[in-house]
Amino acid sequence: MDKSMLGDLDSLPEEDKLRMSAMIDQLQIRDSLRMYNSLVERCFTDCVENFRRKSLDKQEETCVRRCAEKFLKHSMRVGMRFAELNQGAATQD
Amino acid sequence: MDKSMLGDLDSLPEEDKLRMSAMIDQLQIRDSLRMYNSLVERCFTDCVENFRRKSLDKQEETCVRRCAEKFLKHSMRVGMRFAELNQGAATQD
Amino acid sequence: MDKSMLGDLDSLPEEDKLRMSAMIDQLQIRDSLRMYNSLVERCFTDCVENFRRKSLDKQEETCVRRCAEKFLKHSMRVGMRFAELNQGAATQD
Amino acid sequence: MAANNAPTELDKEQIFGMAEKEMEYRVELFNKLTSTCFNKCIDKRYKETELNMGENSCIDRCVSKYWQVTNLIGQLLGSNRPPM
Amino acid sequence: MAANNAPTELDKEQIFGMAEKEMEYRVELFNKLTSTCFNKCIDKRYKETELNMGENSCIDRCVSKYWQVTNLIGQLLGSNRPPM
Amino acid sequence: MAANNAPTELDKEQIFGMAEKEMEYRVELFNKLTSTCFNKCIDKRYKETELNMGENSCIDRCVSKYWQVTNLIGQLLGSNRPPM
Repeated sequence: MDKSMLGDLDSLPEEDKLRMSAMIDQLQIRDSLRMYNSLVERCFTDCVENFRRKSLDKQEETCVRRCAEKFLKHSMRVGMRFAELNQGAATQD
Repeated sequence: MDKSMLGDLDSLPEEDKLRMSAMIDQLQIRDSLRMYNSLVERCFTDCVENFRRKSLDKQEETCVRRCAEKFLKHSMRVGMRFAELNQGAATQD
Repeated sequence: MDKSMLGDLDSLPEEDKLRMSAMIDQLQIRDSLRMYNSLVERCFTDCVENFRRKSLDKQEETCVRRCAEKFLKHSMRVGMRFAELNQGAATQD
Repeated sequence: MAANNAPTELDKEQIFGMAEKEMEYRVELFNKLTSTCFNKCIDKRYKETELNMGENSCIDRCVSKYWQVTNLIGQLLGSNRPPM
Repeated sequence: MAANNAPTELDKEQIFGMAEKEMEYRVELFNKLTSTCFNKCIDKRYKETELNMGENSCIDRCVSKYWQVTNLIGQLLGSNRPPM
Repeated sequence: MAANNAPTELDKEQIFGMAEKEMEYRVELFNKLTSTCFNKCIDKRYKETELNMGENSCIDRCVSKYWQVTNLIGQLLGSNRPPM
């Protein structure tokens, strides 16, 4: 998630700005780790169906790669559209 | 969620009471924001099926309104029943 | 979740070790409570289908017991396999 | 060494942390219960705004059964305190 | 008694806590939106790595409609501020 | 100005915060793995209390494959550290 979406820090005193910025960093770290976990869960669930072996076969691996890349591209596009809507809402105020 | 469900603060010293009460406020804020997010996700998933246009049509809007109102009424009823069971459990102690 | 999976505290100074250990305790408490909630949700969803009465019938109760026990055994087995893989990854470093 | 029964700073953090986890648990229990019973009892076509009689009695029974399952699994997990 | 307008330590914690909850809300909104629109728009057979034209326009409309639903339900909940 | 290499209060908070997020990540990984493999491997009719042989070997393979998917996606995301 783009940091700029999380708010405008310019109006704060220096000390609070530092603390707020540290908080945002922590939220972003947590968010990327959660995203990683969700992506694994999603692509595993969609792509791995048989448990006759303990290693991924070629087809499953291809599916997982495409799933992950597609999700990342999707997520980027959603982020762009979402930012546009946010900007529209902000200028309406 | 009703604040009274979260526990009895009377037995605490004044300073801890304040802190506990602030903690409960924070949990309630987080809970309402999460509830808002879940309600949107649920009603969107149940009501919006076609993506031939970028605006909600009349039927989708009606569906979303009913979904949200129904969920809120449901949630209130669950809260009442839940509180009764809690009270029963408390007096059994 | 086994505490040893959460990391090695030996290299830290005493004070930080205490704090880290308290943090791990808190995470474990939260995790067990969440596990409890998820287990109830899962077994309820899988086992309780009819709402003609307000009490569980014998069949539902048996189903819930088996579901919970099976989940716990499953979870223990996953934990063992997971620990093996972790150990393998750690010794590769 | 003299015994010291006053809670240390860290002890106090533990107690507040514990209380916080317990409250988070209650909130999550309520939310899962609400969501699960909505899925079990409510007609997803959303033809009306009001809960009808069938839905209302389904909700009451669903909450009651969910509560029983919570207690049952609580016993299995070896906790002898009530779920709340 | 003299009025004291300086925020106390606890007030300040409240303000930071509030800001934190608000940001968590935005992150969660974005994640639910992303996941919901992925489920609605993306072909799960994963035959290719690129998003095709149909998927792309579905995503744009999905985000737009999700936004509208967020505003609509925000109004119903009596909040008169925008969802972000 | 003299260089000061001792970590400041805020730095320390960052380090603890980072460690906490990392642990939350591991707990969540374990929980998602457990839940996903339960869905893939376990017969939901719950006719018995024990895991049968088919379920047991399914679980072992499921954990192994889940681990591989975690590593595979970790590489795609450009992280070159192992998932744990």
